Amino acid sequence: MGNKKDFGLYACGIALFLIILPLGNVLGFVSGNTISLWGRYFCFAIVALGVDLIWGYTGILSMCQAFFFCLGGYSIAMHIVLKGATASGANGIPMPDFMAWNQVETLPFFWVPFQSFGLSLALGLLIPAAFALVFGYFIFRSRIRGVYMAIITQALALAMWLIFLRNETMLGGTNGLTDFKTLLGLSLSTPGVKLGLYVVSLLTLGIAFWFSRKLVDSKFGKVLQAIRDSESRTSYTAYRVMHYKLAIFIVAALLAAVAGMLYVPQTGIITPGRMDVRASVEMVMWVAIGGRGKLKGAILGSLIVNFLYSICTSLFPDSWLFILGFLFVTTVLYFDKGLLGMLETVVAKLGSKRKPSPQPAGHEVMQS
Amino acid sequence: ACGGSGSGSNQESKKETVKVGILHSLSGTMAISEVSLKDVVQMAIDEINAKGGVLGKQIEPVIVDPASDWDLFAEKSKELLLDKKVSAVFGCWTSVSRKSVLPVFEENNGLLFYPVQYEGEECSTSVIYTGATPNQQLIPAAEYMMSEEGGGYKKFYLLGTDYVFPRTANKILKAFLLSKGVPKENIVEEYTPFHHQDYQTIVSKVKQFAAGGKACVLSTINGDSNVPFYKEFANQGLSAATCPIMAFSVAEDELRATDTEFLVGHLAAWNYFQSKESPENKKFVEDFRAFCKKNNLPGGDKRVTDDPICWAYTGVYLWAKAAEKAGSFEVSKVRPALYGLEFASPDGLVKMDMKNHHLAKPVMIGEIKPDGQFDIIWQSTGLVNPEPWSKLTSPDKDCDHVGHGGTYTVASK
Amino acid sequence: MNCIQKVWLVILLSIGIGGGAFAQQADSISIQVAAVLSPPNDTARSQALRYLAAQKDPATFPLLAAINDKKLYMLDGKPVTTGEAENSGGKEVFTVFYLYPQNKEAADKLPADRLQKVEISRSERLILNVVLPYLNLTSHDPQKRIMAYGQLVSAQDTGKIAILAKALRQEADAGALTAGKEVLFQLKLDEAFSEPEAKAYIDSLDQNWGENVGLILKKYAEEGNVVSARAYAAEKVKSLESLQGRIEKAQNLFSGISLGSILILIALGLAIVYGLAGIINMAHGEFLMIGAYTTYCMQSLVIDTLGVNSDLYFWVSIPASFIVAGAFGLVLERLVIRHLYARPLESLLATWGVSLIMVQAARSIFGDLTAVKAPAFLAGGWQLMPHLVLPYNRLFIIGLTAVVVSLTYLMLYRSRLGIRIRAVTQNRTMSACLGVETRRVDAITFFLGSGLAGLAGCAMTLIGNVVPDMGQTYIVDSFLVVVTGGVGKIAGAIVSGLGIGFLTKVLESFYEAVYGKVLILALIVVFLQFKPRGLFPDKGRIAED
Amino acid sequence: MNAPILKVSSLTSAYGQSTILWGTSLEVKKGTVTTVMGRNGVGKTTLLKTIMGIVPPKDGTIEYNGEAVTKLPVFKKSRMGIAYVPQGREIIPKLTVYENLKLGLEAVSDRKAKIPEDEIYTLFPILKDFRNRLGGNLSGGQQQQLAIARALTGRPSLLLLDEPTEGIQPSISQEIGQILRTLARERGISVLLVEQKIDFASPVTDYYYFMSRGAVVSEGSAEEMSLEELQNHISL
Amino acid sequence: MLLTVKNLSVSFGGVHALNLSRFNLLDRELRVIIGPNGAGKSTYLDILCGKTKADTGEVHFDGHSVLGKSEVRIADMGIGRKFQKPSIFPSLTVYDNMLLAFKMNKGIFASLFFKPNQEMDDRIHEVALKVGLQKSLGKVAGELSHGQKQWLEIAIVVLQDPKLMLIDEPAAGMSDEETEKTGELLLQLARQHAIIVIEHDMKFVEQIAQDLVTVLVRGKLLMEGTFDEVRNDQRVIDSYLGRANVQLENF
Ligand SMILES: Nc1ncnc2c1ncn2[C@@H]1O[C@H](COP(=O)(O)OP(=O)(O)OP(=O)(O)O)[C@@H](O)[C@H]1O
Ligand SMILES: Nc1ncnc2c1ncn2[C@@H]1O[C@H](COP(=O)(O)OP(=O)(O)OP(=O)(O)O)[C@@H](O)[C@H]1O
Ligand SMILES: NC(N)=O
Ligand SMILES: [Mg+2]
Ligand SMILES: [Mg+2]
Repeated sequence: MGNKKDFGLYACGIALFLIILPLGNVLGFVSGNTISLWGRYFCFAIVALGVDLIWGYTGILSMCQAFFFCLGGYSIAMHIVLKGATASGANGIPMPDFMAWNQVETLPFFWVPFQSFGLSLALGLLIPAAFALVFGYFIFRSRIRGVYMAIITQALALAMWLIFLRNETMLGGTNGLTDFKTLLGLSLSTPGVKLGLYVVSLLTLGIAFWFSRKLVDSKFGKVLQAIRDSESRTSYTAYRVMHYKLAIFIVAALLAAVAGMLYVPQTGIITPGRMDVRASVEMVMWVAIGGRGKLKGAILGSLIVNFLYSICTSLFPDSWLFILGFLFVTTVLYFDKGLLGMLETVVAKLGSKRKPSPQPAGHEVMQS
Repeated sequence: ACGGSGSGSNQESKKETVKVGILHSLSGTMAISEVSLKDVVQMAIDEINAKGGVLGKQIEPVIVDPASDWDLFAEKSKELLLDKKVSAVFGCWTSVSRKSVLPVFEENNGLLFYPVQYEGEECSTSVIYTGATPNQQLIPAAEYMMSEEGGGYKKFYLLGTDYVFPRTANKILKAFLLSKGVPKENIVEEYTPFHHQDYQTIVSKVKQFAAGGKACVLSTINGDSNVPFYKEFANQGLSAATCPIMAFSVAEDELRATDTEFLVGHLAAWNYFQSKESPENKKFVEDFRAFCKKNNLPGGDKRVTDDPICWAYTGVYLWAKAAEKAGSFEVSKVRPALYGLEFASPDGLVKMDMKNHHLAKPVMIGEIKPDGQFDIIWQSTGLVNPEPWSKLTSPDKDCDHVGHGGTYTVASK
Repeated sequence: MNCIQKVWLVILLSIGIGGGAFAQQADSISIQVAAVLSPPNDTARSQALRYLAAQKDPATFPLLAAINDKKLYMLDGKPVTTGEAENSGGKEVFTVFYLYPQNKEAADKLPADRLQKVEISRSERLILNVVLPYLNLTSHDPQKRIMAYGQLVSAQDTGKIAILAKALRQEADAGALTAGKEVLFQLKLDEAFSEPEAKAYIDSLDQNWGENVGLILKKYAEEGNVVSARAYAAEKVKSLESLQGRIEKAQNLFSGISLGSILILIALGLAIVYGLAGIINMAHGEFLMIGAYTTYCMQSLVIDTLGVNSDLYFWVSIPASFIVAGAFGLVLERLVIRHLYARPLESLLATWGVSLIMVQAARSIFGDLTAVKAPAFLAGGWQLMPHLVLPYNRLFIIGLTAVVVSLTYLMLYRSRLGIRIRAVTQNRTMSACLGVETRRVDAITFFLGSGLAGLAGCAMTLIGNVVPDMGQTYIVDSFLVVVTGGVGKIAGAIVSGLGIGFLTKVLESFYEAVYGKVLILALIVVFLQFKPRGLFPDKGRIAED
Repeated sequence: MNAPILKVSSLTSAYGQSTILWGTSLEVKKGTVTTVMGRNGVGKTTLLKTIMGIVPPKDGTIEYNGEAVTKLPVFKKSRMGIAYVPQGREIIPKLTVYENLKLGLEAVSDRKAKIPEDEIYTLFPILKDFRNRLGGNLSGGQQQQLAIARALTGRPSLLLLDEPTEGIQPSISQEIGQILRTLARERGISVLLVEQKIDFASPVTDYYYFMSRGAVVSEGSAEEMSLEELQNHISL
Repeated sequence: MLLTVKNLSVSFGGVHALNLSRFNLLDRELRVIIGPNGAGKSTYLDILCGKTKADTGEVHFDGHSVLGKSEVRIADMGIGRKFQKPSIFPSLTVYDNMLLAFKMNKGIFASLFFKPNQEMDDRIHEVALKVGLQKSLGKVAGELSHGQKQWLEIAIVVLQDPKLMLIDEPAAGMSDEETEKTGELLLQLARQHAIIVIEHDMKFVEQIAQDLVTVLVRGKLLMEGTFDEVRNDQRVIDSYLGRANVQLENF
């Protein structure tokens, strides 16, 4: 790995996102909306890191990351909504408006802990982690893998989505939760808070990246790749595959949950639409487009795809699907290592005058 | 296929423009209904521009696609208000999408013209509701079904898509039916998710329910679930004769290319039907066809108008008239100028309420004909005033932006 | 001779007397009819209408109904009304019905300009309010007649039984006859005052087995006039209910099979492309959509362009949707998939992109809504027994599925082509080394898989929408079917398709649709716990990674 | 003089960037067994793959029966009569033994051709008993037998064998040796054998090539080679 | 006794693949199993390492029952396996393949905080040299030739340092010289480990069979004896070695 090249990439990223954009915002030539948008893309990038860890490195195609994302998101959203609640329940605890409309008399028990910010934060991490632990335990214990894994997680996401859609679950149904006012006493609509959330998201992304980097560079990361290559060989070499899978599943769920928590106050709404089957598939797409099995690729992919999604739905409202579709197809056909791979190829080509690259690119031709 | 057709007729491009946003899903589940609204808003803008624009400025539409994704609705509305700095936004169909953009509009002092019938219980400063409130659609329809003329139905199956509008609508309907002495066991409520396709089980439940006779369905099914629902209804041998469906979200546009054979005789309640006979309406329908044909929109001159299309169109004119009246595009000036504003819509003269951001308009009930049009079988006498807070479920609340700044609690007697 | 026939005879005899009464008035009625059609003076029409309304002669009902519907016309001096409009040679023509003295359909269909409209004022129409409940008794539409019979129950008119009976004598439609008889028996039962009489009517109601019989008898069991017959009614109610329960079970079973066969039909193509070729084709649903749009295009082509108004289009659509969707699949394979056989995961991405493009393309070309007319031969259902109707379209889908599954099975497991397909998908290079032209086999495989999806799309037009993103609706479900069946296992797909379809329906009848679905998903998760490789897993060494 | 059925001239081939064969040349004469020997990783398998067309040659030519077949797609070569028994067997795992054999018929242009069952089952009786078992479930040696049988089903005129006796029990491996001799001497089928075991190679071979690092370093006919010489060549 | 097996049987869809009445192995014994193709040799090793579940029988290793345990548990107990068809980590480098195999604490946290040390590195290089992969340490394992993969897999098992090594056809695809080298390596390993080797190459078997040779035929134990006993047994010659034992004559 060319460390110099990496350094350049990091430097560009930091300069652009940590200095130019925030400064531009403070000086007024970058709108608050742009800041919020990028803040949200960073959240997506955090999820993408998780997806890359579990799919790119471990080879487990999990199609329920969006669900974990929403678990995190909902817990913060519930807290914010409770803080902004005007109606009041029979037991005197404030109650979100939508419950009042639905003739709910008292705040449901599972809403109660979300009055406290600390508890919300804790639950926002604990619930997804517990979910991943229990669900993962059963899946991995019975050695479900490959497509079976993909479909079973998709089934989970689908079932959860259906449940969240229901009004009876007291989570706002299809509408989800919206109308957020304050977080920790700070008004979410002020530019300062928006910028703050942006910076927090960026820093969290940085930390998540650093953490993931450490993870995959450690022997733990190699075991993950070994599992991807040959699960049985990994077992025969005395690694408890299930523990590793479970651990990385939980890590990925936590990353998704953290991202969800940061996403919600910046977006102002969370609905079950964020966790439907499409949402999870799209998360996998980001990683694949950016370059599977490379952490930078995951970040790059999620930022670029979401950025394109935003601008295309505005610039080409009638044809953005064509554009995005063609992007996907061509990336896959011509840049088989994702955008990052493409970038590296270009860089390598430019630098090849100095030293020829000995990297073999072939793959197993015969395989049974 | 039709990008930029709105500005196509903008001859003097140098002229100053005023931007408005169009926020309708052009893809995803709701595109089926919302694309036509985008089209008609563009048509209204073209018409106004051709007549010289508003306050001497040409209107420049900014079209975005929120893709039936509620988060994206919020994001796009932010973009329209903050980055594009539009003076007004015409958009949304489902109440979910409206609720998701509501905080954005309120926070950033935007103005949203919302053209679809909805469940009420809302009274936002930032929204002009040109669609019907429950008392302008739901209640008259239920009343009609119970009347001798309407068939004297005694059992009601409330079937809807699972989201705010149907939930709230059914809450109100239930309250109304109970107040009219319909026993509890004669009312059934059921919901299906968006995009639900398989109605076998539900229809057989309806069939059992209807076995006693004198039963009807009040449907708030939205979007593309309707066709399979009606198809299954006919398949299992139910018909308008044995158990009619009164729909609140099925209009001509949804029936446009549908095989209407199995829909004939079922009912819908709206404030406008394309079949309304009046010269203004005739012109409106023809204009819309011509517009779609000219711009090569799918369907071309086979396109039809319907209630939301009519009110989306009306919304643009209301905004333009109010801006002229206020002499400004500023939201704080346009908003009060809207109060009491009258407009000769394709549906006849309609009038903005003096204080609650809604529109007074006629109510009609139509029977589906084989050609996908409606036979108007009942019509209210005169305009019905909007009641955003239903008297049945929220007797203590009312909406007044002049005297109370929005929703307020009525002093109880 | 059973009870129902006895009662029927009695009633018909009694009608003979009533009928005679009508006959005496026939002359004066035709005079009044003439007065309505061409009134000598301003008040004459009102008077005539008032007279006719008072007489309540069923023979005049068609005429009066036409007046009420504002659809009374004159054709060569005879009163007529119009039925359905129809397009013939670019011109709109109507079915025409003569109204009086006889109610019958005219031989020719005529354009509107051949008819003269008879304008009748609103106030004149309001005179007919008293006979309103009866007017539809003679409608051409059996549905309207059924409605009319139903409305008679609550009509406050002593003469209604006679009128009803007279109308029923002409009733030709079986469903309407049942509905009408039910009303008749109900009214008679209400009038009955002796126990044997009441019981006879209860029997008649029971045997006639109309829609509302349960309710009627239940009510009678509680508050019937003849107290001693109440218990008898209650008994009948009980046996009816248990019968109803069984019918419901049968209906559920059928629904399950029918949903299952739809899932199988979709999953079959998926199983071939995914299970055999290893390509995760996210655009599979879009081939379904192509099949549906092909059917739509065929309909437009055959009916609108060629002007052949028959079910022909549907028969053409079946092969056409297979071929068109297959051809698109072929193009996709040539352009995209071919480069991805060594990288199946990437195929997921590329086909996702393709699916976006295809959905948007459909939207741009067709707009958001189109629908296919159900062919006439599939309208209605097979009445297995009263109250148990199996819709023809569902039966057709079940049949189609059975045929397609068998053919696919034979092709895959009993032919050289099948061996080639399976060999290539398992080991492309080695197959080539053995002389298999892999490119062609790949193309054929994709053609078949996509074509099957197209066929499913054609079938789907019978029950659902034709919208650009229709493919997404069933795709997750059919993935579930493929996976629970065991990837690449046709038998697995069949069993799991039927299983999932059936369970869905059973659970839906206990819970709301959504919870039924959630339960199904939960069951699948649990199922995979025990069978992590599906229903029919590969056994032994080949199962290893 | 016996014309070569296969003539490979200065063949170069590579996996992506890394070149494995550096201008290899060799000949197989009709009705002879030609053996290629060499240590692990010198490129023997790559040579066969390149001849077959699985790995596209970067340079050099391949002639078969006097025709240039360098650029021909794999399946065409197979249909011209070149059969390949790869290292690692490459049985189609989810086809039955019989179906695997049937697949061998793909190389025969006569569509009505049948599997020469008698012949094959006398050579490998186990395949008859296991006709309906899935190929992937066979034991390693059984799979190797199947792979050879499958190649013979296609009635080839040139057999490319990559370590055919790997994992096969001694008695059968002897028989395979005899079969190869019979095929070459009596039926005129030519064989290009890649083998590392001298015991197996020496009784059947007519001509040797020795490879090292992707190139032929020496060659010679069987008569000229003593056992010691052979061993010396290989350990080069 | 390190390993004792009683009445072990397994069948696949009605076919008895293995029906082993008894099998005992001492600590540090090198046992060769031979037998015709399909005799059940690989299946036997599959059961020992937990890959295949036995239908009935008893297997005790180092005092613990093996049957019913998962692959990891068995690996933990000290059984290492080399398969007939090479099984390695194709996308990792040869070095990483070896590093992962290295005997150490293999728990999650141990892996997370693992720091490579010189000792390990030396040992890996030492083994690499033995298996002739010293030049390929940086290569991605998937790109090795068939024979090299075999070597790598042997290296993996060696570094795992198990009490019992199960080695399935190590000489397949190797030249005579390399086969001999393998034999030497196995003999050397046998000083510290118990080893079960399956092989068809009789020259190789002769080289390494210092102790007993077990012959399996159609899943059953045919005989157990020294190499000479086995090679001269008529049943073995009939069912396995063939009429003229060319391999041995040439030797
Ligand atoms: N798919 C591949 N990608 C890159 N390099 C490869 C690939 N396959 C083989 N190689 C390399 O090519 C060289 C030759 O491999 P090949 O398989 O031809 O050797 P071989 O002579 O058949 O060896 P063996 O006797 O072990 O089978 C080896 O160094 C190997 O590492
Ligand atoms: N899943 C299965 N289904 C059917 N038969 C099987 C299955 N697995 C193994 N067998 C059979 O069991 C027998 C034992 O196989 P095994 O692989 O143990 O043989 P082996 O002694 O290792 O042979 P070789 O020397 O050829 O490697 C073989 O006849 C094989 O065909
Ligand atoms: N307001 C509606 N129809 O959602
Ligand atoms: Mg080789
Ligand atoms: Mg074996």
